Amino acid sequence: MFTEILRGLRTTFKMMLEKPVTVQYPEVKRPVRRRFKGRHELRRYDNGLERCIGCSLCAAACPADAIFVESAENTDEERYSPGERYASTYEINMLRCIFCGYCEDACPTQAIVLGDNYELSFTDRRQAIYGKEMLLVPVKEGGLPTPQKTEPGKFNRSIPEMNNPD
Amino acid sequence: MSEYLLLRHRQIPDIGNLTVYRQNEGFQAFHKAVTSMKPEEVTEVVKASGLRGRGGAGFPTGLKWSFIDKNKWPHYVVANADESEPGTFKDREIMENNPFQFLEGVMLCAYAIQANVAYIYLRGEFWQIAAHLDRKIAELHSAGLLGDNLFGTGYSLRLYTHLGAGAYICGEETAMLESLEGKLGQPRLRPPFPPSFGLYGMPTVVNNVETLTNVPLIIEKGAAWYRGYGTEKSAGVKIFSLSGCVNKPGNYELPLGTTFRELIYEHGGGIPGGRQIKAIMPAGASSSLIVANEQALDTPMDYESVPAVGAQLGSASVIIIDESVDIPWLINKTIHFFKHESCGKCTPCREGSYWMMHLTERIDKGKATWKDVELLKDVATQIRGKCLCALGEFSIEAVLSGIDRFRQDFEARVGAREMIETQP
Amino acid sequence: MAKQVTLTIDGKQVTVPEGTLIVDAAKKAGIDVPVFCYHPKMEPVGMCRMCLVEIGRPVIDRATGQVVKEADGSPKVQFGPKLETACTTPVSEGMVVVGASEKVKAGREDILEFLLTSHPLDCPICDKGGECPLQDLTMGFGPGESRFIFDEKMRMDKHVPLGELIYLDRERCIQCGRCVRFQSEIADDPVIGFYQRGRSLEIVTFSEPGFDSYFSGNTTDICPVGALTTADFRFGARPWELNNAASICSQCPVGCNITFNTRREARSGGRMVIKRVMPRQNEAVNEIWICDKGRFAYHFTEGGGSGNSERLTQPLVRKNGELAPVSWDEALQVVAERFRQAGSGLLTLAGGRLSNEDLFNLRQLTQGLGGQTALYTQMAGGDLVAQVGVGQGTNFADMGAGSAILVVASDLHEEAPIWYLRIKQAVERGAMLIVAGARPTRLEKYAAHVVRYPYGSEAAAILAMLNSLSAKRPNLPEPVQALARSPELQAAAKAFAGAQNGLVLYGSEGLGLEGSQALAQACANLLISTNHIGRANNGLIAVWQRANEQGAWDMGFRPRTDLAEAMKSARVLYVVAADPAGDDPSMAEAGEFLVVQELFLTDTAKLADVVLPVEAYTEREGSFTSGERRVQRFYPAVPEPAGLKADFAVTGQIGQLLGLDLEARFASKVMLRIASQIADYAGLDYVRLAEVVEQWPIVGRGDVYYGGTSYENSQGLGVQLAPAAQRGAAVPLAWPEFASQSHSQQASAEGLLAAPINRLLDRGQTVWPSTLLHSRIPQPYVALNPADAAVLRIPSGAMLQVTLNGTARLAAAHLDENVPQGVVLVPRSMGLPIFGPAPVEIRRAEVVSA
Amino acid sequence: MNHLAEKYSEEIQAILAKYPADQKRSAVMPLLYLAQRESGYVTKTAMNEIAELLGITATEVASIVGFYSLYYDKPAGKYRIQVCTDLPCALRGAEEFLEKLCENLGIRVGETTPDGMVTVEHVMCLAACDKAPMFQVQSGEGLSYHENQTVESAMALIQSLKKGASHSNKDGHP
Repeated sequence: MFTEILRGLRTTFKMMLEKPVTVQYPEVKRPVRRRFKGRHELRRYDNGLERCIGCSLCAAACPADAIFVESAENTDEERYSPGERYASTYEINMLRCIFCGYCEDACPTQAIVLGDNYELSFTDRRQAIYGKEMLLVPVKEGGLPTPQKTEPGKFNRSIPEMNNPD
Repeated sequence: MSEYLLLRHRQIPDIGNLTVYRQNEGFQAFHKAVTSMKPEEVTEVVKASGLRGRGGAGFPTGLKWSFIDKNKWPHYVVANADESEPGTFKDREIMENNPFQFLEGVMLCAYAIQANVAYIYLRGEFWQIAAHLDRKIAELHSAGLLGDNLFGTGYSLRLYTHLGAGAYICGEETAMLESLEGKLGQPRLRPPFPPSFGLYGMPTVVNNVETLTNVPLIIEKGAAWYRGYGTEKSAGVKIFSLSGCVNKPGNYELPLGTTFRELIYEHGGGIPGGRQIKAIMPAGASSSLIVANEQALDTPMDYESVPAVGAQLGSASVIIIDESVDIPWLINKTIHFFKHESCGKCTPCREGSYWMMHLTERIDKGKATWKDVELLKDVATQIRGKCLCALGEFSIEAVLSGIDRFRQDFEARVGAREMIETQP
Repeated sequence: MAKQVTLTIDGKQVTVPEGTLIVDAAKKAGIDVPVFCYHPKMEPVGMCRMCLVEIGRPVIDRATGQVVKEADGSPKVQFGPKLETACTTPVSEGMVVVGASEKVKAGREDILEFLLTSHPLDCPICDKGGECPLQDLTMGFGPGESRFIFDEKMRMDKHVPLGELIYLDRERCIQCGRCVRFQSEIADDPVIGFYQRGRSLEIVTFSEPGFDSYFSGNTTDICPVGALTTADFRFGARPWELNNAASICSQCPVGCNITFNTRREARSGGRMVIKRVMPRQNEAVNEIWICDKGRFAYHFTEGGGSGNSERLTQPLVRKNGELAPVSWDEALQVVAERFRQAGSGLLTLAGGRLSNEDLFNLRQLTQGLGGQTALYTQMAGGDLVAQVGVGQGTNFADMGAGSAILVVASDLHEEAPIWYLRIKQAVERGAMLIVAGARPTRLEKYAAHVVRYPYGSEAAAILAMLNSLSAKRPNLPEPVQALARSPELQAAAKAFAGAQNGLVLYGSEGLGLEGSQALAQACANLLISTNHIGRANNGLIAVWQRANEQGAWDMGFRPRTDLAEAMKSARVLYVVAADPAGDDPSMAEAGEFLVVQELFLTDTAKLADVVLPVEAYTEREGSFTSGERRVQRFYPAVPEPAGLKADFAVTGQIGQLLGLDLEARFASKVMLRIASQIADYAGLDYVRLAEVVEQWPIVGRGDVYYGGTSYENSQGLGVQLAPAAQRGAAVPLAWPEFASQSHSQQASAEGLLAAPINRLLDRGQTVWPSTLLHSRIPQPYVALNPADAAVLRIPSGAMLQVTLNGTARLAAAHLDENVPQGVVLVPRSMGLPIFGPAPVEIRRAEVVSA
Repeated sequence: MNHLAEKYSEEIQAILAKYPADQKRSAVMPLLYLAQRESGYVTKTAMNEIAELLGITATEVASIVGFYSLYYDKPAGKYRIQVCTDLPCALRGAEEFLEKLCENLGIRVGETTPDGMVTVEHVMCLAACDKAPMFQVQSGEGLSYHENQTVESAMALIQSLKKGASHSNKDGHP
């Protein structure tokens, strides 16, 4: 009987010894879970080219109509992404977004991902519209910013053999 | 063969000379027809003779002529000399050596359907033969056998040669007509058939060289005489083009109904190096592979018996395969041919042959698994019955029969390991 | 009526005319038979094999000829061993078609799998994605997974310009041949073709220039994949993001029904803009086609161009010699005050691109003040078209054997490409075409008779035809008699008179106002005398230079030959949708006060005292009356820009300020007033104009694989007006006055004669802002006969100084053997001031080395 | 100016005479042979000229060039040696023959010898299955068959071709 009670309280006693869980936000930021859906990012390939090909499928999938995409044609002189098409305008209205992640699912190039950032605050409605320059991740080391001047014929396909060109 | 009907140059060496040909009853049939027979009578004699098209389909020739639409004029004759089926080389020998008998056949056909112009469509590679025929045609003009008001009857006839330019598909009659009209050699929809809508939309008879070469003798000696050759349903003689693994390849003019064994061992001199015969393709690359067992060897080569062993007689281009030949290699060869020759008009043939080529290449190179073999069979089956013309339909014959009848060859190619993996 | 045949398709009984193909019969029954290569407007070819179905036919007893019955009395049906193509097989009585069996399902899956073996998986970036037959049919009938190894797919060029307007993606092409067949069968301009064979088959052009056909855009509509795209719309938007609005093309008098596809655009500051123009089905007008001008020359409505093509945004009033922006109230007050003062001194000059509603209000306003109206045009005869125009129910599709079509003084391929197509089709159905012209044109290829006359003898030629028909020969001037002696002309006249139906299209090539009025009268006389009036498919059609010139005539506007003087003497000149000063600097001298109502700051507007900015027709409602007198509605495609008003509203508001009873708010109400005041338009309202009936072939209902991406018409087929002759009014013959000498004879005595011609793509205000088309528009030029050029020592391509109507301009010399000697062809709207036939001086320009 | 029409006016007339007057298009294939004889391949100029002669578009002429394998739109060696390696010939050693021949010439299949004289290609069946290995020689002078060949006989022929000796085969047709 007594042992049963003790066993039942085992977790309680164990937790008594644990450190408190209070996090001193915003000085300390709590790490998010792997599947956390935060602010969107538009990713790049290692060589700096944008993954986004301006297909608008994210916008089509968006249940909140938060995404607006406009596309244009790449040239080898002025290349943003592999293949012919790139997003000349990419906007997400963060006030509309419900962070469902459908855009991520719809993306054929895994360009848009919901990242870790959950610190979204605005003082003006206009600020809630994040443009491409805000969403695009910085160029990693070894990559070049877009637009790039590229070798003719090298990047003439959008997907899928273009997993991570260097 | 005691007497040649088609390859008569083998008995009369100079028959390609107009004087010699005429000394040997040449153009008597034509003269007789034009001066004393009604056009329909000529057709009737050919019908009665039981002559069937020698180009491959075996359609009764006289019947085809009788279908000609008499409400639309002018009529045309087009002689199909686009001999391109791998393993076929009979028309060439006729045209090179016995040209007048062929030309007389064309002329008789033209008279029978009252055409005033006939074209001889030769494959482009027969450039020399075309020049040869042009000279012969010029001789006929000089001899008064071609031109206007022949034998004073008011009937006029002109023959022209027309060279193709390297497209197997132009052997298909409607593709040939398109080509002759200066368009891409792509087959037309049928119906309508050429006897009602042919060259330039006019009624047209298209016949193979060998078929037409039979006609002069039929008109001259009668239908009954011709029926004396061959079998009940497959009357007459046929030139068998024998090639592949055989000691004496070549053309053999034999009555229809001669057995494979006789052709291969008596006439063809057997298999080189005393090797075993493995398979027979009786109709060139378009043919199914027959397993060359005793039963197959004893099969008479005629339009009815060959299907019983799982193939068609077609143009009787008999390719002999011996035991040293690997069937996946052979299939890869034929598929490359069909892929190269597909005109691209209909989807199954255009895409199917391209896909099959990838598969046969992988199998031939030993890079395939059994799944690929099964896929190949699936793809081939998928093509069947869906093509616009016979090219696509024929392209799969060797594939399907090869996989079914020579499974062990494929098994050897893909290796035993994958076999086990795919066991259910 | 053709014999009817009853058959069963998937258990459904269908009755269709004999000769119908199974695929069409199924479509009529609402059953989908998927197709790629088949198109209802073209001959079947049976290439793609997608439409495979099982077909059973009743067994006929050879002995009795009767249908063999089953035990239960139903006819015995025998199915073939193979699947058959529904697109090539005509229906027959008692036929049973099965499209829903496992065998058919497997067959379709097989074909799709084949097609997909070489198709790239780039739907995300493909412009066709979302309205793609291959995508749709793969979803509906395709295999679930791919068995073809991706790496073995063919790699081909993805960016092949076939011409300036059409791009080809070789990988996406499925070799259905629709584009090639369209160009050879329908457009008869086979400049694209197949190259290579088998799997290597590809679309190419070897022509120079490349794919430069006036109908090229249509190939992108019927392409069942994204292989052909237009340079204009490439990557412009995804189809599902587009809104659509029904409209009427404003580029020529054919009145093609179109749909504007619009979308919000970041580049334009987030405004709604037109992304592309698509054909909208109207089988009586344009079927499902439009020409490239209609498809690509819409950019003027955006005003995105530079210089004169920038759109006006607010009213301007001249203050201290400068045009300054003011409020609408101020501008309208100024204008109203001036108009009041002017009274009968008001001259309203309107252009033919205005809608009926605009023109009606302009006429009401001007008449209310006692002023005068004038139509700014170089072609006349609209009054005669109202009398003897084509009868109600006219449809080129009904013309075939028994119909005679006479085209005079018009190069239809250039001036009204869709009429060119439709006449070509009519000829193919057996109609008899007569082309009368001073030089060879493309349409002559189909003509049974060609009547050649010297420039200036247009009306004479038609009168000569009439003259050759009647036994009594009035004493006609020599040129007419000379022409009447031509056997070709006599044969043509006889054929025309003898035909069951007779139709005349007259144009303005080589003609000005007087000449075209005389020609119209001559044509009317011919039609009246041969009794080709007052019935459907009979009568007169004017090939106007602008979309709504017929509407302007109907609203009471008339051109005037003394326009320059009238403009100068007017106390107030009110110019709407016209730019006389831009066309001819000598017209710049206007009267005391000039009000210009425009889209752009044109040369005339720059001279104005008040400039009133208006909405483009894409921003508002209205109606146009086509050359066939079909009144058709257009709808707003994009929201009206802030601060702009429609033309009729501006006019209406001015009228209201002057105390006149004008409608200024609703176009529909203006139409009601038109209907009550203009007899020909009686009974019309916007509801009637929006009525539709079922059309064949069925297009645009989500099954883009069948007819292409042209739009279904659910917004109105328009109403064709009855001409006076059909309403029972008497139409008397009247004899035009014409010069006793032809112009060229005149000119040869004095020098060279300039004859105006019309080009499809010119430098006009509604074309030039579409920069995409610039590559197809040459520098200003004149064309002359090499013999004349040799005399003047002008080599081909030389720069000339061309002096016309007192104005000297530079133009290149095009040498063309088809130009009659003594004549210099001057294209209209190409920077040279030409209004009608006129003497011209040309000499080589001084070469200024750079 | 139409170069072909000027140079070969008689031949062109003879070709056109073969076909009905309203079916001039039929002459496109013989005219292409004429053009190819002139330049070794069909030039774009020739396509335009033929199009003009027949009243069709250059694209329609080009389609014919593209479809048929005996017309070439690119130049190659003066002599095209085309070895049949189809099934019946391959069964009689045509593939080894081709390989050895190329080895002897120091080129790969499809390539041209450095002197620009000889291009070696493989082709589909030439209807000489009983006389393999065999090849055809195509040049501006025409087309000739060479049957029952060995690498030695082929090399000898190539040598004589290179020397400019006229090549005729046993059939003796010029």
